Amino acid sequence: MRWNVDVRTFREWAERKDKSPTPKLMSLDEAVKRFLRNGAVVAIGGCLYSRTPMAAVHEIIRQGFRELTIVRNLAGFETDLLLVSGCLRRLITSWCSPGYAWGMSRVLRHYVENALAEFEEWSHLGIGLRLKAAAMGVPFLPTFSMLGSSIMERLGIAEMTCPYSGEKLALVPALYPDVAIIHANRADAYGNIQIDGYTHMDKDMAQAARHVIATVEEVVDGDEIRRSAERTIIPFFCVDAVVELPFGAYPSECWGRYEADFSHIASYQQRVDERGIEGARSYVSENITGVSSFMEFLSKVGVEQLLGRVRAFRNVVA
Amino acid sequence: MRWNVDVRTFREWAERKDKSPTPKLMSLDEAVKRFLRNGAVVAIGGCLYSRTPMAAVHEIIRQGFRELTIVRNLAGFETDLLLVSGCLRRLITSWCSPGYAWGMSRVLRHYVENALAEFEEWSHLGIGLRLKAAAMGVPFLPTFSMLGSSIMERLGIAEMTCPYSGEKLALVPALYPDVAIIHANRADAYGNIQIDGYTHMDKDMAQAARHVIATVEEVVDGDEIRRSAERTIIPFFCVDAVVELPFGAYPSECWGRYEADFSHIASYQQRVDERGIEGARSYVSENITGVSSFMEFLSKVGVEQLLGRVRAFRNVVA
Amino acid sequence: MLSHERNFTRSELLAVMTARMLEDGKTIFVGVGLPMLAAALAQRLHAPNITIIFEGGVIAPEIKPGMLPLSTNEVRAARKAVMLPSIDDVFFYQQRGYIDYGILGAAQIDKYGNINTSVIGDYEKPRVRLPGSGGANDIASTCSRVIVSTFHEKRRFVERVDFITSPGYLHGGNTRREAGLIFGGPYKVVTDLAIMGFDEESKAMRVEAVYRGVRIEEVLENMGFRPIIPDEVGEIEPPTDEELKILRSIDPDRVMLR
Amino acid sequence: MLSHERNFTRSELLAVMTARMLEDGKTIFVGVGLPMLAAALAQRLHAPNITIIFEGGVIAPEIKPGMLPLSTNEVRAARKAVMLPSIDDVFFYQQRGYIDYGILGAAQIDKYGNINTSVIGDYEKPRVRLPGSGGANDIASTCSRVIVSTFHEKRRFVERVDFITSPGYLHGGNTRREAGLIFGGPYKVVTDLAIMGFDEESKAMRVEAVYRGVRIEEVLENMGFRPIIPDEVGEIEPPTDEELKILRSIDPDRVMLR
Repeated sequence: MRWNVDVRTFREWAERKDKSPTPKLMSLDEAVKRFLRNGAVVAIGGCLYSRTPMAAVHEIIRQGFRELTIVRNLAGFETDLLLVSGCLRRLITSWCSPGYAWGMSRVLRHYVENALAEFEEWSHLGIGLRLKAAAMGVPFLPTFSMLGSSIMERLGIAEMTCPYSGEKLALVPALYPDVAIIHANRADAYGNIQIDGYTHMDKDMAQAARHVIATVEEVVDGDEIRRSAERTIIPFFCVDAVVELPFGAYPSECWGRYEADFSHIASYQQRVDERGIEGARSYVSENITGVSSFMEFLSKVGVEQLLGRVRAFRNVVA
Repeated sequence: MRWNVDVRTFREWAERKDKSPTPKLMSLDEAVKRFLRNGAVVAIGGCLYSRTPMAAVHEIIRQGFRELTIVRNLAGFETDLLLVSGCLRRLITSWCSPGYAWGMSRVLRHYVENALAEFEEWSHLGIGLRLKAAAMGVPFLPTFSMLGSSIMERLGIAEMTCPYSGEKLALVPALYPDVAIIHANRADAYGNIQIDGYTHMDKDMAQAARHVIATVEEVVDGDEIRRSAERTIIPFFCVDAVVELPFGAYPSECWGRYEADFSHIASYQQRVDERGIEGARSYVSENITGVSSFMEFLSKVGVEQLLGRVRAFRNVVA
Repeated sequence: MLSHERNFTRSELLAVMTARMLEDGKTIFVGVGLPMLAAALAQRLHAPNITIIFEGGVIAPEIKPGMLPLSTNEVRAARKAVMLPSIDDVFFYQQRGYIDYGILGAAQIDKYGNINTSVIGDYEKPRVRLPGSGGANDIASTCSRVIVSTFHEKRRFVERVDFITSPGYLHGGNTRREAGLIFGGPYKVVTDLAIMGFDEESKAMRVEAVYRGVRIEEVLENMGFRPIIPDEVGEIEPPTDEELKILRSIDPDRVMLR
Repeated sequence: MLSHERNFTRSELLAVMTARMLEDGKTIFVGVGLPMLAAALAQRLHAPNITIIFEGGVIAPEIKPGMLPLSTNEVRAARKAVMLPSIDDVFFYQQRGYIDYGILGAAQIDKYGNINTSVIGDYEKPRVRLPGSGGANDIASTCSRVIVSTFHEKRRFVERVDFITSPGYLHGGNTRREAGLIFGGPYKVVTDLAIMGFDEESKAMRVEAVYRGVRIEEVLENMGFRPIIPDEVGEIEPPTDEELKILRSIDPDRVMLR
């Protein structure tokens, strides 16, 4: 069975976790080194241009992990970077493109059409239900999505007849990532995480995964979290590492802080249009492997550009 | 099959709803008259002493509905009132008691032990999953809860073997209430509802039900909702009636506004201790059927008492 | 219509015709690009009370003309929304029956309204790896009414799609329901030449109306299969000056009106 | 222990002994009454890093002495919490494996640790309709370790419960796992006389230790079935003055120490 969901083993991940409220602040370098492995299943939080934990993606590339399975509902620009860096073997997604303005990803096409990487395609809700089932602690969830489609046929998803209604339903198997990487607005040192604006699938992803790395715009005092407990969406006992990284999602957006920098993505895309895979690789070597840290990348981007994105955010919501 | 879940019919409820953003402000009297029927399945929001839509419970009693099925995960004091008023025929719940301080409900015992009312018992998560399945638009959800118990055996819940994991799971049938009644902190006139503090099961309940009546502490301008969209948990297209009713949960609490008034519940309980069912009926005739509106009841309670509860809330969170 | 009469582009035509299909007072599951323009246009014309819903987790945003989002998951898409639910929740509203219309594009669409946005050629080693379903499969599976909005091109309208990303009526007749898809199904196909629907029995695509000046032969020449042509095919008026004016004011920089 | 030695009530004894069972650094699913007192006490003694979780939707509140909540769904229970999830979410954390300990009471408990809090007598027309499961069934089904904390009384410790509200080891042996309950199970039974566990093979209740001064006969006289008595039964020290002092300071008005 392709979708063997060993709930007992996956539950042990949660049972064995140290649940004492201890500070988990560390450097991104350390967090990625400690929790990633070659061949790991890594879920990337946010959605397309929104709260992509880009600093962590850079760090994964810099540390040179191989044979990763990446889980992301709508995958974008970051997938190109992971592909051309040789990190990514399998993409579990519902959609991958640099975005509306640029159509299909030339990089993705090269890797998938030449069978250099696997594209495991689900519906959007399909990805959501895989993570939600794991977050809920059950091996599957039922849905009407994907019935009758080639997606269902290719994946070999089971179907059943509901004993109460007599209706047919697709059963979506749980997906338990080895690591979930989330970029959020704020957290305390213990890992109580708050996200402003749309939360996408980050809550379920964190609850489903074995390890959670959270990069955050701001680490705040525990008392501040306790004063606004309604906004916490991931509790500390799910989280393994908290890394303070302002602009850690750049060039994607972080709601409440800065808008996405489409000009940066466009300049990347121009390299690809002109030089294909090599163009993408040149972006990686200049901006990721050629620098020592995400901070150095941000410095190259420049203060003016970053603050412009902050202004742009305020301009949109005004 | 006892748990026939006709998803097609229930889906039509949602499909046929008028989804234009039109103002839905009305009096409680009108809302209850318009959406309740004798024999209806009515889900009551909040949990035990928290955000019980007490004004609406009073109104149901005043309008004299009969043969209701009440759905509430943890049911309290309000169940006694509905029972002695002859409104309630079946209670779908996981737990019913006036609360820790008073132990078992003498009123509930009388009605259930004499088979004058039916107590349909689920686990707490069982009630949650029934509403969540309906909210998600699927006829069931799987869980490990209730397996092996007499609860499962009595209810005749189906079980299945997961095709992926080989594990046994209980399948909880969806529950689609005819009406959900929610008490919330605020809404705009269109029915975009915001709840402060714990949300209990109100989100799923509203999404599951055919009709939603929301009583709120405060009706606010639509712009205020749009400025704090992250806090909205029920969208306007689920909602049929918005009723502004400050202190509409009294004597239960409304987080962010006032603490529960346990002295009020204690004085009710004293009547029951002294005079049993008749004691409970005397409470109803004095405070509900003997007054013309919830406002008159609140007036009897008095400003000093109400403001004391506001102070008490502030005192706890301080 | 004859090209010398035209004072609009194909994109503008498609956006206007799609907008006209949207009923006032309904909830619309919208993607970026022409669907978003169509919904924003309808809101400013005959349907002020439609509600836009984005899969990124946005209910009822106010899209600002000239500030169009490039995705359904960004601050421009969420501007002045009344609610920002999780992505799953948006799809649950849909599965529950709260979303009336969904608008889909298509790389390929076949005579039963099945849509392919996944692969051209073989799945394992495709000739073209397209972006994939996104929310399209979910919309096609559980939205009440699906409008397919696409250019009328032979390479798109194929006898049989290479891959059913988003199910239409599958093999026609009752096969959609038999697969368990008891809700929804393709409602209309809107192109830059015609409006098509589906035969009630066979579920095969049927031309319902062409735009003024379009010959039925032109419709057929640009399709890889022959749709049903009823005895009476309606004729639809071209975009009005008002429609075009408002449409262009929504996207003055022609970000989406490419 | 001999009653003339005792400077504490049965409730106090039960609260202290339950508190001692809680391991530091763990998450604890707690109800109101003695379980809450036990958790609050443990936090102030050997287990400062335990996290209290209430089913009403509260993670890590700071319970204020003298301001004890009467339910798990109220502002006093949520004071200074770090998160206020929905009720379902709390149970999903548990089903996922994030909750280490749950503390349950019992109107009836049998030799395999099955608990009844639903009905005494026949279900349809019960002699006593009790409040019901609440979250107890869920805790018994999916929490990692369940501690049952109850007074040691013959009417509570019965050969077979009238109704299995919250499953223990069902009919003993492997029957719990065979029913599909692959996680957790009763860990300890703490009473005002003894600490009991369950035999690894048969899953029958077994006395592990009695409190200093309690005779094993006293334990057996107050049970409706005979538990396993191993050759060596441990002896446990009575509550210390410090434990009692702190316990009483948490509930100075004796709201729960009744």
